[in-house]
Amino acid sequence: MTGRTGIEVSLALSEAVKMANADVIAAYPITPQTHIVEHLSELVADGELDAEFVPVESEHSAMSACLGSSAAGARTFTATSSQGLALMHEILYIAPAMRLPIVLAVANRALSAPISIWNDHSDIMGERDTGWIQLFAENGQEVFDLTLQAFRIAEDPRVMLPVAVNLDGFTLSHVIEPVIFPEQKLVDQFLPVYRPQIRLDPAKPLSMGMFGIPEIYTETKRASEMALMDSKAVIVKVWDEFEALFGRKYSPIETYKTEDADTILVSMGSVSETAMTAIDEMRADGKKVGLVRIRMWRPFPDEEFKAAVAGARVIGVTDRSITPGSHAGPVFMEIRSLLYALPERPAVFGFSLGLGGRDVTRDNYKYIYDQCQVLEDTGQDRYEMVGVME
Amino acid sequence: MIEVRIHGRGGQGAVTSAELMAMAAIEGGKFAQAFPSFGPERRGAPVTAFLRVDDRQIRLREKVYKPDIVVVLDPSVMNISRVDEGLKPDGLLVINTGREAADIRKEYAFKQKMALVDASHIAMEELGLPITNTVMLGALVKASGLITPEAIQGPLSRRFGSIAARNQKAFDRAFTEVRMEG
Amino acid sequence: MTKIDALMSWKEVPVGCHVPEAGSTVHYKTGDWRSQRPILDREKCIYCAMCWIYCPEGCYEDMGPEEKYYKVDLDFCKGCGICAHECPRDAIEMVPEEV
Amino acid sequence: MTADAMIDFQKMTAKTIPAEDMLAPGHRACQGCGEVLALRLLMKAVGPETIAVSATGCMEVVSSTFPQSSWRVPWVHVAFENAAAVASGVEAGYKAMRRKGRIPDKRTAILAIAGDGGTADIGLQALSGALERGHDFVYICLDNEAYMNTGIQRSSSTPYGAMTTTSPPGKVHPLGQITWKKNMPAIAVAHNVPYVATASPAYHLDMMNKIRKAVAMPGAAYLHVYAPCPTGWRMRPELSVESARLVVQTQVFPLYEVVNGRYILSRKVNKPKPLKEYLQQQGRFRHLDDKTVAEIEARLHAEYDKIARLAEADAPAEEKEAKK
Repeated sequence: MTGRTGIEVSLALSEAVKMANADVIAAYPITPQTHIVEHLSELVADGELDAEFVPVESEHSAMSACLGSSAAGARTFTATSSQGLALMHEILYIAPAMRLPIVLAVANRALSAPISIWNDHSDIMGERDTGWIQLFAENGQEVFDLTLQAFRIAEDPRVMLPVAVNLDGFTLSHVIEPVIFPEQKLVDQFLPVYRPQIRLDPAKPLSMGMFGIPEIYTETKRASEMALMDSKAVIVKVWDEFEALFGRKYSPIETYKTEDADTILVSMGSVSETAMTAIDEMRADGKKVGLVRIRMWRPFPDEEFKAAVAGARVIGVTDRSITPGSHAGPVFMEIRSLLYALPERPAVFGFSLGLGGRDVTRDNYKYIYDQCQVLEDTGQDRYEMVGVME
Repeated sequence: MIEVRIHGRGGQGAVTSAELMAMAAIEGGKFAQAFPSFGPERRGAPVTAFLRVDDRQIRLREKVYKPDIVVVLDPSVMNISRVDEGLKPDGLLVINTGREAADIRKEYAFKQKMALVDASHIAMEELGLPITNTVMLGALVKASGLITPEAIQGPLSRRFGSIAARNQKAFDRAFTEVRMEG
Repeated sequence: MTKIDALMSWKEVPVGCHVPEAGSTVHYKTGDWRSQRPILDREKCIYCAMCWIYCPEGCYEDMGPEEKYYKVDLDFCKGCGICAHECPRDAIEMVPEEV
Repeated sequence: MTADAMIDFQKMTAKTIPAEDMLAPGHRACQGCGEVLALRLLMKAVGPETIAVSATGCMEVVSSTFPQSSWRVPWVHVAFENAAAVASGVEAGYKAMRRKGRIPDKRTAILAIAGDGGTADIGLQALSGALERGHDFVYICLDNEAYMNTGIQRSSSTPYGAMTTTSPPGKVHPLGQITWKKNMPAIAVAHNVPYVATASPAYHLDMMNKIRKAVAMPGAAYLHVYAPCPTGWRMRPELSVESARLVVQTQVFPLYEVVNGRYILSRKVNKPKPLKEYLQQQGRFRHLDDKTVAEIEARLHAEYDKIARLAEADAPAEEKEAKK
């Protein structure tokens, strides 16, 4: 597949995995991830992708098989959502600690109960601290691009960490929209064959997954934390290279009409597009409002974020999940604590919206803008769940 | 930007028709978006699908609340929901029906323009099945001019393979037989 | 070369905390776990290899067809007594380590 | 067994046991550990062209305290319940890389190794999945009949009447473990895998040949190995091998193979020794009265007879003929 095509975003993601020439895909079906793995199994069945498709019996085993495959030295992919990601939870921590460059697509979905098949970010926020590089896509093109980039980033010898590519379930995963597919030879140039420096190899036996006594555990955690922090510089370099080859630019933090904005809204994922249209409409009404979109959630790009919001008086952070018991969402907490140390800090307010598939609309963002002004004017500090029926 | 909402029942191809339109528009150099009303609906349940077409990049992930066009694949759906809900006053309804326009307007009190075609009849004759999605696309394309009729050929043949020709014929018949009203 | 003790700067921790040196527990001498040691009576020994087979540590060494016996490596012998118990000729005796 | 696998399989004799150990000394297993003995002999039998995947458990902990490893083959541990799934991934990765010409085209044995808890309890789902998918690997259950690594708690593989820290004989419930040992080999057989076998380290050549056969056999194989635990069983450490012998001689743990669904008894025990001989060495059975011991003995003999009948029914015609 090459050139500009109308395609379902899930299928575009699978095509990226095909163009990346993945060796092993171990996956278990869950809505709304299913179209990704269905298409991959078709590509394998038709011989378009020379890979082993391991139809595991659970997501726990999917991630476990991915660790095995990656440790063996194979380029490895899986995808999941929601409860499936939660079932992987235990194993998710182990992949970055063992420096295994697995690529995981998360078609983001709410967590039970009540069971909900629809989109929000509760699933990935539960895995925030697992040590994975976590990137968010806004549209189909980004899903394709980030998936390709994810392999390149993960396998970079300076990184060697797993990468989660987040795409909103249904809201993005099930949409048909234009995606530009590159030539395979350009992809091969960007993403060479994976040749790990260390792997499970009888010719050079090594042991992985050691027993860590207290004398060493702290140091191992520090080492993997620093690897994650240091990955940012490499990711940015990979994005520069990607831009040079494919002409599309990616940044850890992306801005929209923020230059002269006194109020900045913050969002992540596909609803950022709706937010941008809302910004256009508010700008047309004379409001000085801009949008900051977090593409790189982990490692969190502190400096880039501070630079992006410099000069703003008020910041309204939107979360697609909640942190029960804390009066705050995870993105909001991240940002407020980040900005707290600034000598002249803006007011930061938190809003959660779009939980469990509740439609996120332009009106939501206009409301959030208005609320930011009210809260600041009246000196209140209140976290709000937007649109909840009282 | 033109926004379209397609009403049908699970299994009638509402989603497929939105997809085919989006693919045709994208291949014609436009920007488009097609997506279903996401849910666990099974075969037979009323469903909707959405389509947006524009000349520039579409930055919107909301559902379609104020469509320019409503397409009704299955006339029985009109008895259980207001298919014209949110439809812009200068909008268009494209309806699968063998009935007279005046009849429909009287029964459902639609205020907008209507394009009517007996898609079920055409589908039975051309496809041997009461699946009206490709038929209704013929009517939609003619009534809306969203894409050229030629633009559908590529997406149709890729989607339907060996039965693409029959679908193409069904599309063509609806394109010719659609009745404009108002 | 793998470090023998676990005290190290985080910068020295191998990637993934992997251990590149195969079989490196040979640097960890378990012989000091022992409170009794096996003493072989070579007169009785028939070179049947049961001590070599059944030692959980794998610390018996084949001295070859000339010497015709198996020698225990006291660096690793934990003094479990399986060799003595399994010896078909009662050629091995467990004696207490001197206190 | 397919003809090809038969050709590859070279039977090991007392004279051909390799000198090299794939599991180095310096591991931290208890004195007299029968599990590490079984593991050492199994690894010796498979040799260096092997990748081992361990579940969390005694064998993992005693062999891998950073910065040292007892393993002389590439080894990976991920978690408790997923050794079979991790091995599935290793196997799939090897298969893909071999097909794509990135690694030499030769057979590498892939082993998943877990205890009875990691197999019969928490790892059962992952094991079932891997056996059903038919990955070319060998799953080894080292069965010491309780959660020894965490301090001797009962598992579904703990035998009836055994005392553990979570099946203590009390004033109201005097028996200890009140459930019968889960029949894991039968569960493996139900997956229609080409090779299932039981083994005991006391019968070391039988055990070493079974792992070699399991590796040679294409597809998934399951090996259930009896692994005496002096610490957990309240037994003198020098008795590990003897208990591994007695368990077979008393018909408690029959040694058999199931090759492509056909049962073969590896060791006929026509005149079983009294169960008491086996039980009395182990403090975990000390609380049992004679009546209970007799009940247990009757049931275990019946279980043995079932296996023996299956083996007899499956025996080739000429063998049956010869018997007459």
